[in-house]
Amino acid sequence: MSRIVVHGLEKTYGDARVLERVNVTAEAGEFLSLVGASGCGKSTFLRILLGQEQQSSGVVIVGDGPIVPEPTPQRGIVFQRYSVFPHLTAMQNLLLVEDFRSGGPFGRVFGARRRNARQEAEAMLARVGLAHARDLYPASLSGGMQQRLAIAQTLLGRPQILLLDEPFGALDPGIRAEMHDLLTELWTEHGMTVVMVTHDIGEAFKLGTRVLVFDKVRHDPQFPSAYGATITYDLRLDRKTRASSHHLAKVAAMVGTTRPDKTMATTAS
Amino acid sequence: MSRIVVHGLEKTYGDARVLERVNVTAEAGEFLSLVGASGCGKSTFLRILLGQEQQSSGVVIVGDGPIVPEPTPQRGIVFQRYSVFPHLTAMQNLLLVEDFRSGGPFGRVFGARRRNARQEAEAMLARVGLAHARDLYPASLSGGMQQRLAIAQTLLGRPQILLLDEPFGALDPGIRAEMHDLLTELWTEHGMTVVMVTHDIGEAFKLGTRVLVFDKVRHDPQFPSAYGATITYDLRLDRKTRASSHHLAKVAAMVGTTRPDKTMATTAS
Amino acid sequence: MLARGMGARDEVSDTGGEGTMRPSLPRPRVRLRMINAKVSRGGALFLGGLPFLFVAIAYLFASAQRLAVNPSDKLLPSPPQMWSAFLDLATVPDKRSGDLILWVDTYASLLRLLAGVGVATFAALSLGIAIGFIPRVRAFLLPFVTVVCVIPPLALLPILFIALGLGETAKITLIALGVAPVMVRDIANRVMELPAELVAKAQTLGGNSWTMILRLVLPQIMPRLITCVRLALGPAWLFLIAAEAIASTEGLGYRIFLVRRYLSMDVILPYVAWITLLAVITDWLLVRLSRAISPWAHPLEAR
Amino acid sequence: MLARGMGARDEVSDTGGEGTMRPSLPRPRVRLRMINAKVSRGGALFLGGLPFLFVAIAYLFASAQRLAVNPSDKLLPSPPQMWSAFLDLATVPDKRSGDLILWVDTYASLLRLLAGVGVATFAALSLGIAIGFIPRVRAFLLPFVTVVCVIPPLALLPILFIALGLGETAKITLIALGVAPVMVRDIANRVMELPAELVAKAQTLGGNSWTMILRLVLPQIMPRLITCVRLALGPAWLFLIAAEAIASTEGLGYRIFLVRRYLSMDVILPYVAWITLLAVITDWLLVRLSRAISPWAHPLEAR
Amino acid sequence: AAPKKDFKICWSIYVGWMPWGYLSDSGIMKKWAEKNGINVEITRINDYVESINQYTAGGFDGCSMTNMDALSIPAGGGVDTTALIIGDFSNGNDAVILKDKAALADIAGQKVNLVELSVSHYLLARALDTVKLAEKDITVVNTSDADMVAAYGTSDVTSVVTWNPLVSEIVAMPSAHKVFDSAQIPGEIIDLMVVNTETLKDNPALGKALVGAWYEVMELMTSDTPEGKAAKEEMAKASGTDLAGFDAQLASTAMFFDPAKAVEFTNGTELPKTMDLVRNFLFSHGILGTNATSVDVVGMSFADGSTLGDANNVKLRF
Ligand SMILES: Nc1ncnc2c1ncn2[C@@H]1O[C@H](COP(=O)(O)OP(=O)(O)OP(=O)(O)O)[C@@H](O)[C@H]1O
Ligand SMILES: Nc1ncnc2c1ncn2[C@@H]1O[C@H](COP(=O)(O)OP(=O)(O)OP(=O)(O)O)[C@@H](O)[C@H]1O
Ligand SMILES: [Mg+2]
Ligand SMILES: [Mg+2]
Repeated sequence: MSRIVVHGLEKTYGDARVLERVNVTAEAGEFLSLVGASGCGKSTFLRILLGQEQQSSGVVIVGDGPIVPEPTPQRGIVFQRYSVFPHLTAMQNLLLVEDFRSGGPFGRVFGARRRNARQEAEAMLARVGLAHARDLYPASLSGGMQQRLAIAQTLLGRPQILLLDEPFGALDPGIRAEMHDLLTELWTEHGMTVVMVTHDIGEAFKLGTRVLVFDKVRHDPQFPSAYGATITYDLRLDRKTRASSHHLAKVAAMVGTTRPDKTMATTAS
Repeated sequence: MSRIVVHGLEKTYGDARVLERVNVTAEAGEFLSLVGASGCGKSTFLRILLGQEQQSSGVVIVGDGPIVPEPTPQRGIVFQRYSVFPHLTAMQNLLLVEDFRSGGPFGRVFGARRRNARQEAEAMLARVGLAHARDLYPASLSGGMQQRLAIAQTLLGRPQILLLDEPFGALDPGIRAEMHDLLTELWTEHGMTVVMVTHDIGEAFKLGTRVLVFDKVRHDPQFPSAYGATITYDLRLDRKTRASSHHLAKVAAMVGTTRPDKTMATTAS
Repeated sequence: MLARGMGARDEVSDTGGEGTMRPSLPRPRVRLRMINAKVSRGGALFLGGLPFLFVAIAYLFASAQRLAVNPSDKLLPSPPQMWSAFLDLATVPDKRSGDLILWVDTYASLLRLLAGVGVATFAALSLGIAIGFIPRVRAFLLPFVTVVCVIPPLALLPILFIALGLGETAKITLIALGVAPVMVRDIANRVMELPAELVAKAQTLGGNSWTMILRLVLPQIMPRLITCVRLALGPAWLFLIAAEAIASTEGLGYRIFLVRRYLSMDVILPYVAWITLLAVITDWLLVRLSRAISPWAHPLEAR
Repeated sequence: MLARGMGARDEVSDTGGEGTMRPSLPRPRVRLRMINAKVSRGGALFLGGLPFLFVAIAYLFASAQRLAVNPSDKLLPSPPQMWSAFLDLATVPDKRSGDLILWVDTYASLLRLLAGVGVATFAALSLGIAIGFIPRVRAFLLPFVTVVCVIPPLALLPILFIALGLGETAKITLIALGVAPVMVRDIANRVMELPAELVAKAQTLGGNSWTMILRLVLPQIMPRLITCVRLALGPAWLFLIAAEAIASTEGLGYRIFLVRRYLSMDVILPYVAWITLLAVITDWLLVRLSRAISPWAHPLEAR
Repeated sequence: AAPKKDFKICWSIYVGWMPWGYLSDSGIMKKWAEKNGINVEITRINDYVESINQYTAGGFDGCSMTNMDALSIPAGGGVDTTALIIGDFSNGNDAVILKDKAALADIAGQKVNLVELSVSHYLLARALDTVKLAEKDITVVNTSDADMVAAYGTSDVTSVVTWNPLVSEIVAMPSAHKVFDSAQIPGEIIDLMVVNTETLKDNPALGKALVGAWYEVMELMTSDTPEGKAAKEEMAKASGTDLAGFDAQLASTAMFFDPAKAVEFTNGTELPKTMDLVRNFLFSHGILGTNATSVDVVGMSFADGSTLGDANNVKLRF
């Protein structure tokens, strides 16, 4: 139902090819960690899965059929640049989820349903550590707080497919760990399919059931944007590989070694 | 000259107290790493040092006298939400630095000076791995690329005091390491004072000469915003402490353990 | 370029106690960059009053000069002349109808203005959002609105009056037609400028076109709509005056038009001042409204 | 609510070869949410044409009906009547002056319009930026501009004449005074909306008030300024016509007012259409200009 | 047109038409309408041109206008129009005024501000004839009547042609010299109440009611009673002046207070001659309809049954 099949995906912007020959199949319930050099096209890939942008060619199947080329409640997203609704307080941002879900003519739920939604929202606010910021507008929240709010909002939507673009980048280690727990919990509970972009290889291995590396295989030094990135490494994690520092080091070494205008050799930090 | 003295700093927004009794003295050439829970006021502290916001009370001395309450070229900043000028291409964004510096009536430099600026900008673009994106507008850059551009721009400005707010959060490990090198290089070269906020404790220890932890010491469960955060830990790093995993674990444990609506114990990931 | 002595905000007393927003030490006497030098409340009042003062003085001077040459000059009457004419209109019942002319005029005009701008605002809101948000409606209506926007309504007055009669409908329609197209285009532009991410996100949360309009577009566009109305009020008064000049028996514009033939500036100028006062009050009320409806768009601490 | 058959963009051929932008498999026949259903070029042309078609048909119908009752009815002339009247004005030299009236009128009006809008644009740019960017100038001028914005310029015409005479200066001034205040306020608003971070950053890079205006504010405000001019053109035509109605010997507005004296809608309507055409062309040119000057504000792939 | 009961008449402010406002306000119209079993609604339209346009477009059954405008707008527009009441002719109400010059001949080479194609324009043409000048010897600047007084105050303006009450406003200024006025072409600028011929034919009651009410007011105005004075005072007030000012304007207006005088004027031989002058003026300025190929396109008929112009297209009847 929430299976994702991508075949021969290609994405170009004008002359520049960003993605090419991307093939990947994810079964329902998988947790894909995407890593890759900055600017290689990970966000673009997520935007295509979201339906916000359309592939230039190739097939994308989500669930039972070709992807609906628009965002739907089936797929939830946390953007790289945290985006919450600036005209609503933290609490209202979360209540909005139930309001939208109801689809009623007033775009708002009432009575018992609203009370339930409020309780749920309160609980979620507490879980992401924003209970005290309930009535603040996003403009008064710190970067990390906005990001947590965005995550909470998306999780409340209970999508079958969850798309996360560097969701924990702006969080301190303590809260990040809590958010990891929260995400894992909801993922086991609801069995959704997760696609997460991250730059933290440890995080990729800790949370994912599979780690995908995006990178360029072909290269034209004259015209760096002639070729796009594709999936160069696809590692299924079980309990053993997850713990293996060998794999971790391997992936870490892969990331950031094929920048188009690479001038020096790098190692992972 | 680029000394920073903060004494009894306090910052409130309406009723909410964000920072209180912050005291810190940094000699010229120090590299301060700031860590602390999300939403505790690190960005606010940087904004005050920048002069974009004013403290509610307390003294801030930068260089020889009280801080000029407006941003000046003396202090450079990289914002948490990467901000480059959307109407300029990557290259133009960098050239703008020399144009502004010249302060001429046309806001632009000409002739040999422009050629020099262009060379310098080219070099900087290559160093942050954006040479191929020279002529793209920020809207066409990925998150990480925009962030690198913002860093490059700020570094080109050669400030005496460099304020960095989670500058490397959106970068992949490879590029992040390169940027670490770049920053360290420029820092040793120009001897500027750096204040960097980060959530990566490793990074804080790797780059800083001193690690500061922001946290709340007083706490009112009824009204969490009654008390603000202050500096709870101030660690000077020499070659020995820098390597000490004991200190690192200690700081990691401190961060994220005093969230106002804390419900569970956390450990650093 | 800077008025000296205006940078005096650093002279705050240094007695500010604990918890006050003021710094507890005197601020350095620095000269801030022009764009950062904030203006105190008193300074703002003083500076803001200057241009008015200047105009007033220029008027008094010119008026005195003209009246010295020709004591019955009508173009620039002296303030007492204007005041007495205004007082007459405001307090002395008209001989024929027994009405207090100023108030009758004001009431009639404000009603028309309210109706006209109300209709235009409603059109701007509904059409603007539809055009800005729904590509098909945009394809359907934007070219038409763009073209209508540039047709000078005054040129089509005869058709308008014949189609709608000479009554209130025609006047209100003229005002609405006069200001609506610009408002529609402006709102449509703003809706199109809404961040694509927010719209995508709303859809992933289950928003459909209608609920997104209700919960996302409408509240976000509200402050702009109010600004739009504020900007439209100027042209709206213009159209009101034009409409009243053609056919009506009361109204501020009617009165101005009536006495314009006789160059009765002693009536026209107070009327213009009165219109200005009414408009400024409306403007102020709209700003308050915007703050009340959309507190998020007006952060406490402005830059 | 959706026009059936308009969602046909999924019927692209599936022969698209390598490297083409089209998907190589036929897209699913899904019914997209209204806000996402894009309109093809042809569809846009068709939909956009509909309202015009509708108005044209309504006109033809009403005109035919009136002409059936009174064959020399002047209110809604038939298209051939209008065409011949228009052609006369465009190609037959005037008996009295020997001029080709249409072109003389157009030239005179466009010149005035250009001058008036040019002055207003310049004022909007300089004052708008100063008010929006420099708090002291804001305190000094914003109240005044706000008040001036709502003074109906037509009411003050007599004073304007006496001060400036009846010549071109007065007309250009009327146009400029009519459209500038709204533009100034709009630009000032936009400047105030510039992200505070960008301004702070520019200062850390050594920007002073002047260079920031040149390199940050001006280019960022440019697309808005052009939009502003586009929105102002409607009112500008209005003021042009009003100005030309007052005292002139040629101009599009002059002609319209002149022939209004004998209800020559067969001249007025083509003139209005001509004005509309000129305005639409100007609008289109301005959009092109905006794309040329500020490519960053018009990304290739619109949402 | 089928017989109907409700009629709409419009008028605009001018000294000769002020009685229309009075007879509507005072109830005289209502009285006469009821007497004839109909309703008549009288509307004042501030803008003279707009009132004629509204009448021509069919929005009103009757309207006050001058003989020239009656010929050019409704008649030229194919609306068969009957001059029901000839109220007065201008006898000094319209004038050519020069600034700092005392002789009409000095107008040569000047810019003349006037409402183009109005009776002022006609007056100017007639005035120029008397000093052997032609329109090409001067430059006509179209100036809106609402701004005429203000325009005269500017230094650009050296000569104007206009009507009352603007004439008296302008002449009151020290520099102004009246060099020609309508008293020198008496009977050529005629103020009428015109009604749609067809409506009138099908509803004679309308004519009776209007004429009855009009002449009742005429009688009232000439009577030396307090009521008469009050009536004139109200008209004065409505036209924005006082009794003295109104009387001054009346003095330069040849009102036909006596219906017999009006009939005599209508039957006179001068009227066709005047109308011939008028239609030639209109034709030469291209106002007799855009498809007018000769002065004869629009026909006029007179009280004695004679016609002028196309007898098959009679659109203006006296
Ligand atoms: N304009 C404002 N009005 C009210 N409260 C504000 C405002 N700006 C910031 N705050 C509050 O100040 C606190 C500190 O914000 P700040 O952005 O400095 O946090 P931070 O330490 O940078 O967090 P993060 O690591 O998430 O970026 C937050 O709790 C926030 O809610
Ligand atoms: N609208 C656009 N026009 C042209 N190029 C674009 C556009 N959007 C993205 N790109 C290009 O596509 C490439 C991939 O961008 P994307 O945002 O997907 O990278 P990313 O992998 O998410 O990087 P990061 O880790 O830095 O977020 C970049 O090189 C960028 O320049
Ligand atoms: Mg990305
Ligand atoms: Mg922060």
